[in-house]
Amino acid sequence: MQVNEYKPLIVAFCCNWCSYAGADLAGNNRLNYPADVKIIRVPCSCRVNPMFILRAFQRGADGVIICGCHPGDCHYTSGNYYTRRRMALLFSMLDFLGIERERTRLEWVSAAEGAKFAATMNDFAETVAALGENKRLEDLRCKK
Amino acid sequence: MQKVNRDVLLEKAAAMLDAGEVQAVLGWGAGEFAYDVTPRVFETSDELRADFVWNDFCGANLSKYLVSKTKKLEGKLLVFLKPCDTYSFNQLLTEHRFEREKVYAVAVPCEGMADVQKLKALAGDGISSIESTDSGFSVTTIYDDAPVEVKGADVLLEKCANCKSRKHVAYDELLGDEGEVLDSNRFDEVERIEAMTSEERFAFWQGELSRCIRCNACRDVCPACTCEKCVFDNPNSGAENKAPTTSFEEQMFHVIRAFHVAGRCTDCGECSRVCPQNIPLHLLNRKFIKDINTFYGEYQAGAEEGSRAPLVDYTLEDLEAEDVFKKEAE
Amino acid sequence: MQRIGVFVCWCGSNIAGTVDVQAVSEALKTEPGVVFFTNYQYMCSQAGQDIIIDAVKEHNLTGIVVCSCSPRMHEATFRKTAAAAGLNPYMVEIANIREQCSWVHKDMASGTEKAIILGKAAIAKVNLNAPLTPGESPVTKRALVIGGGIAGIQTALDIADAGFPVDIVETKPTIGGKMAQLDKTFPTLDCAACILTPKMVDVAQNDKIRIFSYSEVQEIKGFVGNFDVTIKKKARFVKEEICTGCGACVEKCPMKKIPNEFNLGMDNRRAIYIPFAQAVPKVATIDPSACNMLKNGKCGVCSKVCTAGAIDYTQKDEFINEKYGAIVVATGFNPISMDKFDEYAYNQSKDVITSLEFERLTNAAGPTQGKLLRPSDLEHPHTIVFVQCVGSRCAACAEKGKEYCSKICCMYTAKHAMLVRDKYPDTEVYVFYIDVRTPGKNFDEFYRRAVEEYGVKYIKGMVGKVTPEGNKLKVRASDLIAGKQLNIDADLVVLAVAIEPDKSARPLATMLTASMDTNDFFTEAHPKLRPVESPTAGVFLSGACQGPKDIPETVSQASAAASKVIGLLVKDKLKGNPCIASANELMCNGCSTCANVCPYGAITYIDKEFPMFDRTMQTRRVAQVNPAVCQGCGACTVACMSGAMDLRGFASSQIIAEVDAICR
Amino acid sequence: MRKCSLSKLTDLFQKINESASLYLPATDNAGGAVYTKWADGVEYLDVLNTVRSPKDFFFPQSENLMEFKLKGKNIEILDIREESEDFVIFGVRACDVKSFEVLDRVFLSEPVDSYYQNRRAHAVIISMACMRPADTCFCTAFGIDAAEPAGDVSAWKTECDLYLKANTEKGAQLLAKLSNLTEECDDSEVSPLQEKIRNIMKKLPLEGISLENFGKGKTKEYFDSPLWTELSEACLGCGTCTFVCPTCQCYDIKDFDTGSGVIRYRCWDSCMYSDFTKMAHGNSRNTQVERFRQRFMHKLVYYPENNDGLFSCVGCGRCLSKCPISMNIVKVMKALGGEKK
Repeated sequence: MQVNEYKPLIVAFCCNWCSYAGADLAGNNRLNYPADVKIIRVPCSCRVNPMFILRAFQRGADGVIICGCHPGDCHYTSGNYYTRRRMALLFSMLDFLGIERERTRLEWVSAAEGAKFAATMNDFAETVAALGENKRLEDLRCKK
Repeated sequence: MQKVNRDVLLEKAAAMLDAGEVQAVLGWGAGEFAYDVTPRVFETSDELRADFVWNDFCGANLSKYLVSKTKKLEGKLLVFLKPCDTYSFNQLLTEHRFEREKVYAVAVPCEGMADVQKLKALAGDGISSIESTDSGFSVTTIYDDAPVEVKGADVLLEKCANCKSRKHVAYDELLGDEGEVLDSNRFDEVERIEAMTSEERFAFWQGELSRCIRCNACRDVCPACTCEKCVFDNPNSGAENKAPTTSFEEQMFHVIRAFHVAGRCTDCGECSRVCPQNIPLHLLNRKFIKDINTFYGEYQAGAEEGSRAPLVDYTLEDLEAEDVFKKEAE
Repeated sequence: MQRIGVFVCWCGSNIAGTVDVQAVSEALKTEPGVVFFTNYQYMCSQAGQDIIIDAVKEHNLTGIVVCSCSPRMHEATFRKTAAAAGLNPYMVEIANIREQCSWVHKDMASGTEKAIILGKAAIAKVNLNAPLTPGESPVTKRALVIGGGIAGIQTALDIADAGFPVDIVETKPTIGGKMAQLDKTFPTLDCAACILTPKMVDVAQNDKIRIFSYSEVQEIKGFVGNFDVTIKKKARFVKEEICTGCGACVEKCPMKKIPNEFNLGMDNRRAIYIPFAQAVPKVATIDPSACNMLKNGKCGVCSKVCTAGAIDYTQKDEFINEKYGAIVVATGFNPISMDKFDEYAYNQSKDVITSLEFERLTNAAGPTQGKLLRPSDLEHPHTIVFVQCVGSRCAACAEKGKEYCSKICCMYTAKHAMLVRDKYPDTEVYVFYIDVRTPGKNFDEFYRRAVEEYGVKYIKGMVGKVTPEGNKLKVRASDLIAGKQLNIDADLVVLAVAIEPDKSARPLATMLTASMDTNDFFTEAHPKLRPVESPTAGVFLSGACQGPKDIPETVSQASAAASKVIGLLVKDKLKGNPCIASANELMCNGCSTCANVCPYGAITYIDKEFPMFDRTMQTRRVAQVNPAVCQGCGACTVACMSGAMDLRGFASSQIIAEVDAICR
Repeated sequence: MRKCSLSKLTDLFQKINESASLYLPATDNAGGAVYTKWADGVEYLDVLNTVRSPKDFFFPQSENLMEFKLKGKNIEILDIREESEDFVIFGVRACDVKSFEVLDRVFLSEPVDSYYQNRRAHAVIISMACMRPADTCFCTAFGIDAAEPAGDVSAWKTECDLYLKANTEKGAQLLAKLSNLTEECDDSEVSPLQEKIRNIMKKLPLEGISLENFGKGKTKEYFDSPLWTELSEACLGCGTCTFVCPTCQCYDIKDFDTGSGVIRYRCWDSCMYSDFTKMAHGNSRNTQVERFRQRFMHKLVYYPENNDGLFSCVGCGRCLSKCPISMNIVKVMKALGGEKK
């Protein structure tokens, strides 16, 4: 095993009702994904403020993924619809500023989709790892 | 250049002040030079006659002042609004930022406002007088005896060069003729940047944003930024920051500010007009406007009072975030 | 600064197998605020919980971090533990090091490293936790049911049976709704009136139930447990409490040519009328648009013949204010308008009728006393064509029809066809359909009987055009299976018209701040798990206002809604979820952005005075979150530009602290 | 006095840059000028004002003061100060040179600001006389002679030559290094130039500004003036004037949590900001009128009161051209009676 292998840091915001439960199910089924993925539980994907996402990048995250209930399944009826608009616009803006578009992602993962959760995290971690370290949205003061 | 004369505005305001129909008038006041016009509240017709200005340098959008000024008055405040200002006026009303009944809005047609910097670049420094002519300006400097003729079209403010509308969308009274919503090329520059590679875009914005000195002029002049307390001034917000300490802080400030006004920004262009570092901040706002139009259908903030901003709305069939770039590619 | 205890669970080998629990607890002990740390085999066991309780007492802990399984598993357990130790239950945070760590990562090194980071994030969050107490609000023990059809009736009866007073508001002069207009019901073919009218009588006789017929809901304020409702009781010009329903006035009324709504205009009623014999309340109503006395003061016959003296031409609309703890919406449905469907010649020929009109035609109390006669010439029809999916499943014709399936048409058309063949075996009956949908108990059997026993001719295909010609209706249709065009000379064409929510639903939804879908059906709080609740707390859905339904489904949903209402009304006080939004008034702009995204209508605005630095007072519009209504999704917190709106339990500062800890 | 042909300007810069980093006004690619580290290809831009003043060299917008490292529950304090390298600033206008004097009074009085002192000690300033002053210039009012700029070395530029005159020991040492590229000439060679500049200054529109009514002892006269309300009416409360000002020297000290420690840094602050000097009890000046008054009273009354009559404005005119609403010190001075009789 290589010692200095680059490990991306990935922050995953998961809504309590679907995606967090989906992540739990992935656990129940012992489905592997990289330990680089760290989950933060939020009540609904619509709780995720763009400021949190930028904050994660500032502090050294290499990728940020937001997971919520599938459209139509939001525990709060409409939260994920707002998330969808907010993130579509935010991601487009980050791309406009020249930030790699692959560093951010929005996925719908239901409580029954443990396999999808694991697959999504594997894919995202791989994508981010291929990009390498986040340089464009980093804050040098936070480098170790 | 302006079709409606200063005296028309002056007499309107003076008459209403004298008749007690309004308590004060929010307009533009004379400065040291022709070009350094300052927004001002006039309380008597004498003050108006002495200092009221309506010329080609009245770029300032007065609508934001209504938030604070109407609260200080018992009676009505007369405000002069250019077409683009009326959009901000509506947006502020939609967000309940002032009471409509405390304002008497007088709409003034606008032929575009001049950018002093552009004017100086063409006419030179040391300006001693500026005369408006039919086609532009006749500028005299202390260095030349003969005045320099400058075409008005060459020195328009960016927001006027890409004017979106000459139509007033809200007023109590209109002076002069009503204009129309225009087909502008305001998204051209956004498209030019979109066409760049990711690396080029990053370099472009690093170059622009690195000039930022965080004077907050863009925010403080913005009619959509009327927060009682801005997140960037609030130590508890997690975003507070006073200086562009690192390039991240520059990005953070401008992305979040643009996001906060997304769907609410009327594209009045004040941010870019006041930026002491000439950062094209309006491009960030226009990027959001363009995306909103592309993703969710045409929407012009402020065009209609009470309209629902796209970020507080949704449809079941909305574009998925992952399809954003496919849509843009179309 | 908090005094935090960290408790790392082994979960037997579930966690300890892949995570070095000793290393985790050692690593976390130097985190800010941590004053106690330990690890144990099963934190959730009584012995494990005792460790926590003892530690809280011994070390004066103010916050607890349990590194264990998912909070979805044991958060509630450890909150109770905290409470048992005398701590606020919301001072507990869980680091999920089982489902999201030990079970998904194979090697000890990375599992341990990640568990430490997750622990740090939980510590960072709990450092910012504040004790939370669920808000309490009283419950008015009375329910309001809007709509007096079978849905409303069933809901009201069930609630009343549980001992709570219920008011029914019905716009028509009588309760009964659509079911009262039906003849027989599928799949049992029992007579609608025979099963409905006893229930209507039950309602009338139940002393817990008040009926506001010929009334509308005017205004709704308040929130779950505390709705404040204004009901407009329209003037019916008859004193309800005096009228005996004898009908003498109706008989003598000279205005005879008023289209009878109950029979869908297929016969006439008088200006003073009782909709049908079993109406509840059985009192007369004067139609002010038809009554001569009310229009020009000439007549007064009804007043003269009324021995009880119930007629009152001066009656005015009356407004009643009442408080309710829960509101049930049961506004039902209507067939859509046929105005835009020229191809079926509905407006050209009296003999093209809707299925609901057909119900009246076959009903013994209907315009033909139950004899099946053509409306145009009162002749017995020999060839009848039933057309299904008229305006339903009509993706291409959204501007006139509906995209959805109206669900009930297949079954009632089978019923109609069967009844015709049963009573009039000489009649030829065609049914044109796209698909026949018969999911339901005994439904498919019922349909097959229509085909197999009664010889109804089912043809897969759509009717293209109906053309009245002489006393016949030329029906041009396609038979998709045979692959040919059909031309049928019909005597009667019956359209299974799509149904849509009642028009009163949309304004009502606005008053209730309840959400609707694009078809104006009320949305459920959750399509699977909370199908009879609206997302707006305290508002429940009964019957077809939520989506097309047949009678058995409607009744079961009505009872389900009633049970939810009862569950609410038995409580003396409502305890809310304490993890809700709240607005910092000093930073609030009053811009309404948050209210725009709130799915529950939990946010209202007040004008509030604030002292200014120049010693004046300034009035500003500020948001107020109703703690009884807010569900804590957090949509408002992101919509709010100034950050005035925050979410307790998931505060921005807490989430940022977690982000920071993870990215450290 | 030394003189150098403009054709040899690049060589001159090259030479200076050999011994110390050279900074000079160059294009900011946005219509303005910014002090840029010279390298081959960087062209000197002879504009009147850079957008940001050269105060940045000594008092940058933000700078780290010290760091704290967290080791377990222990905190370690790190002194991160480093000795500055020598550097040369070329093309500083007379007004901006004067601004250093204003800053020095603040930062070099006891207790001395070691961060500022360190950089100040390592800088050599080459000033530049103003050939084309603008309508916004009013340095004369502060006794500044645009024709005779101060600094370690004074410079004058004509169509073909650059004249250099050392004013200090540091300046002389620098000029000595450049002797191969320059030739000796008489001071009188720049006299016609100076004459011309002084004549232009008299023609400027703001020539009439007078300081007679300001300075020491004027607090009571102006503090309660009703004019402040009117003058500050349109002020947005942004920091543009303070941040482009060469003499504004207020700063805030803040801590940044890096995740593994804390960086204590200071950054420019503006008395126009609502959270300026916020303390535990709140703010000392709660309304924009008070904040606005503070800025101008400080420049025109308080500072001279405490600094032997030296004003804390040098008439560079940056705030005149940059204020979003065109309110500025000249308008304030005129309103308060600051015009020559």
